[in-house]
Amino acid sequence: GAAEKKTVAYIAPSLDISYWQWVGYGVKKQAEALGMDYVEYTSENSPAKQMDNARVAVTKGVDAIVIGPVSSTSTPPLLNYLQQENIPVAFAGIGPQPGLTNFTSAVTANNYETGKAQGKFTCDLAKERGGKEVGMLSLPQDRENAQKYLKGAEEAFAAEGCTLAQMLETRGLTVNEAVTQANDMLTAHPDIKAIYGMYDEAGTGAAKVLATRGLTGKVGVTVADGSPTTIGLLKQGAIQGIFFQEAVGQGIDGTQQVYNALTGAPVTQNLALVMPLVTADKVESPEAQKVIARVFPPND
Amino acid sequence: MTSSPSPAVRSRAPSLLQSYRTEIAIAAAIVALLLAVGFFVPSALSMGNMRNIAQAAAPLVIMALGVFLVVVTGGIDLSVGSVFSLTGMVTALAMANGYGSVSASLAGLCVGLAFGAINGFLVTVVRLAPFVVTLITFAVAGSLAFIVTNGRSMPIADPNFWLLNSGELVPGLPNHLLFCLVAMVAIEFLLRKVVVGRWLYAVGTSAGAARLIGIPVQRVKFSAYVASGLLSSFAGVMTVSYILNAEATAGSSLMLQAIAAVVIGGASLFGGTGTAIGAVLGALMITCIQNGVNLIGVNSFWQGSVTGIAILLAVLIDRFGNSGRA
Amino acid sequence: MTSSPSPAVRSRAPSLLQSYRTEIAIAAAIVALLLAVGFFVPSALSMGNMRNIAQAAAPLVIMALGVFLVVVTGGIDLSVGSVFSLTGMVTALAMANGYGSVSASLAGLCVGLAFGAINGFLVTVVRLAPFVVTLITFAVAGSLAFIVTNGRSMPIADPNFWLLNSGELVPGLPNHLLFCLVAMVAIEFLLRKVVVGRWLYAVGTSAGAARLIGIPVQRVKFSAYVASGLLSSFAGVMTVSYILNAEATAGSSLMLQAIAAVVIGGASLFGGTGTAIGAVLGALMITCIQNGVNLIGVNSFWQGSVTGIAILLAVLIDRFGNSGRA
Amino acid sequence: MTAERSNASPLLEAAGIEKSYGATRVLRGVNFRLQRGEIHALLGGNGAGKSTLIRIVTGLASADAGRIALRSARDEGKPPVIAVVHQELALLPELTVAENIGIVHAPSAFGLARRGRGRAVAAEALRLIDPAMAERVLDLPARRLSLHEGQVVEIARALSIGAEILLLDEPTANLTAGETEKLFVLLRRLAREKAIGIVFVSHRMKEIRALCDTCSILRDGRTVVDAAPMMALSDADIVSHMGQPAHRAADSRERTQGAGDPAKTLRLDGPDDTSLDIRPGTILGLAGAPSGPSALIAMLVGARSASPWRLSGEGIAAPFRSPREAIRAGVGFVPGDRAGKGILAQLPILDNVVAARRVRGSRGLARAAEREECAGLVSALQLKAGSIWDLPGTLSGGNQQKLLVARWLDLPLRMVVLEEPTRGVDIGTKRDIYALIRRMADAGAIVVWWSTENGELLELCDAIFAFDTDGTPKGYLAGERFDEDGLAELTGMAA
Ligand SMILES: Nc1ncnc2c1ncn2[C@@H]1O[C@H](COP(=O)(O)OP(=O)(O)OP(=O)(O)O)[C@@H](O)[C@H]1O
Ligand SMILES: Nc1ncnc2c1ncn2[C@@H]1O[C@H](COP(=O)(O)OP(=O)(O)OP(=O)(O)O)[C@@H](O)[C@H]1O
Ligand SMILES: [Mg+2]
Ligand SMILES: [Mg+2]
Repeated sequence: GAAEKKTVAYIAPSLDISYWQWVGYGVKKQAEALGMDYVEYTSENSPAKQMDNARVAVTKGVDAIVIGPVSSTSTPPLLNYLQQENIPVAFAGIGPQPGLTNFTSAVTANNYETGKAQGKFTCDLAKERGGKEVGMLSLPQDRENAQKYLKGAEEAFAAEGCTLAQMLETRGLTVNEAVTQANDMLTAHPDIKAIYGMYDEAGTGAAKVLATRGLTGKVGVTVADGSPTTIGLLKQGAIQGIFFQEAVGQGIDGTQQVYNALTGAPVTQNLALVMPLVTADKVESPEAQKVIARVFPPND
Repeated sequence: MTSSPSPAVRSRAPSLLQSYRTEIAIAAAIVALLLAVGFFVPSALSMGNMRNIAQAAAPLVIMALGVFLVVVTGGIDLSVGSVFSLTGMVTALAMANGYGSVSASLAGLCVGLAFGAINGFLVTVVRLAPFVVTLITFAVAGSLAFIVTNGRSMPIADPNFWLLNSGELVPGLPNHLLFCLVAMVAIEFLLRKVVVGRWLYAVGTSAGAARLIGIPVQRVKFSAYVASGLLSSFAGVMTVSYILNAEATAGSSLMLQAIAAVVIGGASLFGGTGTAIGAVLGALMITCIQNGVNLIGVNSFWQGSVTGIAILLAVLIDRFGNSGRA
Repeated sequence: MTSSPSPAVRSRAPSLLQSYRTEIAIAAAIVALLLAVGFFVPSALSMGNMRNIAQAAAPLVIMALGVFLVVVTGGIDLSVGSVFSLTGMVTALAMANGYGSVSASLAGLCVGLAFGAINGFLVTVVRLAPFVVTLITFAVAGSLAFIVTNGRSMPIADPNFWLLNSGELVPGLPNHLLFCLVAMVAIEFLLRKVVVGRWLYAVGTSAGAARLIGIPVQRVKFSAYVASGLLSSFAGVMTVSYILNAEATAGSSLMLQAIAAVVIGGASLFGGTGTAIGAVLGALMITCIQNGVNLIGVNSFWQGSVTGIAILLAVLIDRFGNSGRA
Repeated sequence: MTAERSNASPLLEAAGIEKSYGATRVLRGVNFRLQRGEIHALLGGNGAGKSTLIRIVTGLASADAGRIALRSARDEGKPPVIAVVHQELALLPELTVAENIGIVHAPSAFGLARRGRGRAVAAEALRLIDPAMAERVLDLPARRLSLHEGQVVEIARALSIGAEILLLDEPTANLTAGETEKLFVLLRRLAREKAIGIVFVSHRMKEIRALCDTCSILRDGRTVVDAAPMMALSDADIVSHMGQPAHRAADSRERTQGAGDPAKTLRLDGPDDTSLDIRPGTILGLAGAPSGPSALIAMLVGARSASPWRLSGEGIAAPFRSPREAIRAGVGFVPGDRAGKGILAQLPILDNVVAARRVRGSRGLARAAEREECAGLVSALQLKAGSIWDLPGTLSGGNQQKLLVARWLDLPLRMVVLEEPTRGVDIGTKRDIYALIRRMADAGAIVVWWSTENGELLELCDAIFAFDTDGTPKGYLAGERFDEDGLAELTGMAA
């Protein structure tokens, strides 16, 4: 009956990355707010596992799904299956394959535009510091968001007259790896004046290396996503700017959209969230705090 | 020949119950697990969920069989997950370039053939340690999976390709199940009834003694690596036919799972022991644990712990339910 | 034993060159690699880069030494990466809860002690296969690393904690290097000159024979697992002291790397062979390859292939530069 | 003297020992007593339970029932130190010989491994048996030792401990006559001067007579003779107590130069212009210390292709590059190192026995008929096992040896190469194996048979090729020139 409690499932591509945990937090919070139950699955970056998770969710009788897919191209059979089972799906973080329409909503960040904005900001930092070489610590380039960030950033560098001296990727997305990468990058290219960090751990690692080398502030660091650690570094001046991605917000909005679909309320199929830049001087401002509340869970 | 009558040595084959004690213990553990999950989530015992498990287990089963063939000879194959991914990419790429699904699948299988042969060559001719050799091909195949499409994942357009996985050559039996059954039965038959199969065990139990009785040790080992490569490629093709999408990271968690399946199934990494059925059951057990964890809705942070404890319980059932091996 | 006075025994200890042939070959391969990278990127040979390599290699070196102790007995330890991560989390969490850096570090080391003891117990008392046991603890410790802080990464506030890694107890020698040197020398000494060290080899080369001549096989194995747990914990503490931040996934790539280091360093996974110095060189080689790949700026998709080929070349140098083992 | 000893409390006393493995009752009430200063023969057929008893005494296996009392005569209240030579070698393959011996002298787990001292102890102990070998092998890893050298090392290790009880489970099975003699001198001295109690297991009646004072006999897990003086028992008594068929004189057989087809004669060329033609049907004995024969055998069976020897003849073009080629050409091989190179420990008896037939016959399938084939072969050798599906590890040492011989029985072979095929085989079955060897020769195979027991070679061979202790070929004795002294002189060892 109508009183029966609905369940929303969150399928993450992998849950060992904090970003996807925070999306999950948003889904969970919003589900609670809407009176729904919450379950979560992880796909371990395997499209087969992702499909299995969808089927298990159906077996378990969930009513709606919020998914961060392994990749856009992995979505068609999944969407076909869920459509057949009549289950609303919202995407968070990564959208479905372009051209598909059989989904409820896609709540994503505009990675290309962010890449462009962050690229310009990074280049400006380099120029302020008397150089035009920039380095990049990237997400694995097999990810679509990484490819879009890079494309935007490269265009910005070209437009602003900076050169990308080196781009290095990490697989594990740990600070430790990023430290090694940043060390190696600065050894190979000592003229780099600003570092573009594509995710939090990259920025943290770069800041760490600069501190060790006594270069804090002399080489600029920008980072995308945002986390308590990078906000701390921002306040200390070890990082010059963060482009926040609203992980929690994506979970909240995605959940709201599937809830709307279940209750017959209107839905928005494409929600591309902007990623606002916050610098050290603005981090305590009310607007920034409002953004940050939609980035990661409060420390409770 | 002598006056004292010698007591006859029995030649009757041991009963299936005796030969497959470990396997029966694992099967019992799986059933116990399913019932336990079913207690919390009744739909776990539904036909639909059995289909889920079968679908999820199929590629792992095929790969575990391949890894088992190598492990029986005392080797190891770390490259299977990467070969699985690369096969998917090659197959999807071939189709994207206009090849039909049959020739694309064959191209995919060539990946396994090639990497199996390279592994076998480096182990048997160059005489490098299997761990090092397959670690190298693990890295190389994993990297090639990105290189071939420059990191892009590849959707598959051929509308009939899914039939390879989910069609029914035998009515009522989806193909992925059919393939698993055929592979298991064929390999178990090979290992028990075909001389080459007995040679695989002989090589694993003592390569030196095997050589002296005329067993072509290096050729036997080589074949095991090729078979393992081929089977992981087959699993790769089967999976893209299900997902209709190829991803460079698709197999990254499968290597450890396949080896774990083999070892949980009773094989020793020192070679010479285990059965194909055991490897299959090991793969099933891993899949069932994951399925159960998901159905019960275990918090994802806890999943590792719960999975670990479940495996521990399963091997303890085997260890103590099976006094003969104590 | 006999009355006849025994004439002096001619002591023909093999020269260092003979005892450490494999190690010398690996060292040569590392030097060749560095020079090759330096040819493209001169700064690869700078002091600064040597410091980078040392810093990056340190935790892997410590872990590889621990894994080596287990491998020498014929076992394997898959749990080291997870123990490394969990240790970091526990240490950081303890500090966040007001404990001093010393007691927090000790709490971290207790993680290794506990998991080492659990591994040892399950292997020696319950007699489960080392691969299965440490796969289970790998899963459990990895999951606990998320559970203890609910998945959050933990920054470390203590302003002096970095001294553990980068301070200089011996002037001019950063502590992480000091620890690596001390651990290597101590373990090599243990293995060559102390009775238990010889027992470790004895157990690995033939557990049956070792038992027959009265070596406490199970206790020796148990100690190896505990040592491995402790050393990975130590590596974990050392790393958080450098990074000043603990993450649940920090060690995820380290397990395979540590085992690879040991095997590249000349140890056999069947036990009984290898040296601590070899394991250290194996870890150095892996780090140098990664460093070289980064410095040259190899496209990340190609990194796996380049790394694989580099390892292959290194083991081929060992294999053919070292006719004695052929 | 005897009376005095039996009054003293024994060093070792076992009473009512029982032991079962699954359904197999291995020991069903064994009594055994060992006095100080005595050399006590522990006898019994293959599978009677001798090794099991020794494992129980040393605590490697636990008895299901019964009582064991150990009393030191040197130090009341403390158990005596026991040293054992197990039937299968217990060497640590990757450790050096010096370490293999030194390691049992380790002070404590965290003491320093004093290699210098360990090495000196090892050298001294080895010299007691074989001074020449001591220098050569001390720093070799044990895996590089021949079986024979390994056995010497094991014995040296046991002797070096300074134990009060010595348990020797077929220690002489891999030794040459010369070394055996040296060992015996040593054992007698230890028993006499240090009042050590020694348990000696062997299937060689001559040795037992030469060495032992007292004798206990096991039969199917029961003590049938309990500490009888050796003098009181005749050979025939012993054999009959063991439950073995009475000794039959070997059927007299004319020594021939081979009865088979002369066209199939094989020619053997070796160092120092040695060369001999061997007609099919010849039993060619190889006598002497192992180093000489092993090089020849390695070539014959394709185990090593670099060799000073060369085989030629119809159908044999080039040196065998692998054992597989040799087997394909019709050469069978029973290796001496049964644990290391013979047995496939994790495969059932069935696969072990039919392995060579599968290769010879290019069989594709493991057929059901193989079971009957296997059962027939193992019963022809009186092999004691529950079922052909048992693992070889559950067999007694002598039965494992029979399993290796069974591999080649009744196969049409051109040549069969045997390394000590009767090693550890009990007295009754030994004669059966002799008969089988003859049967192989009569069927037209050339039998090349290396043995350290010159006696059995003299009895059975058509010709004997002797090597001295350095491994150099020393000469060829055709049938008419057979005599023990001549052979002893050639091989440089007492018969
Ligand atoms: N682990 C085991 N499992 C089953 N049976 C066993 C096991 N060990 C020994 N046996 C059986 O116990 C019996 C006695 O074996 P044991 O080795 O004591 O004989 P033995 O007197 O030393 O013979 P041999 O002269 O051949 O060395 C044999 O029949 C053997 O098959
Ligand atoms: N690996 C080895 N193989 C063979 N000989 C060795 C080896 N290592 C050391 N030796 C030799 O053994 C001798 C003694 O070595 P070591 O110093 O380790 O023994 P130690 O503890 O001094 O013993 P002790 O004081 O009782 O003589 C030296 O002459 C040394 O060259
Ligand atoms: Mg015996
Ligand atoms: Mg000294």
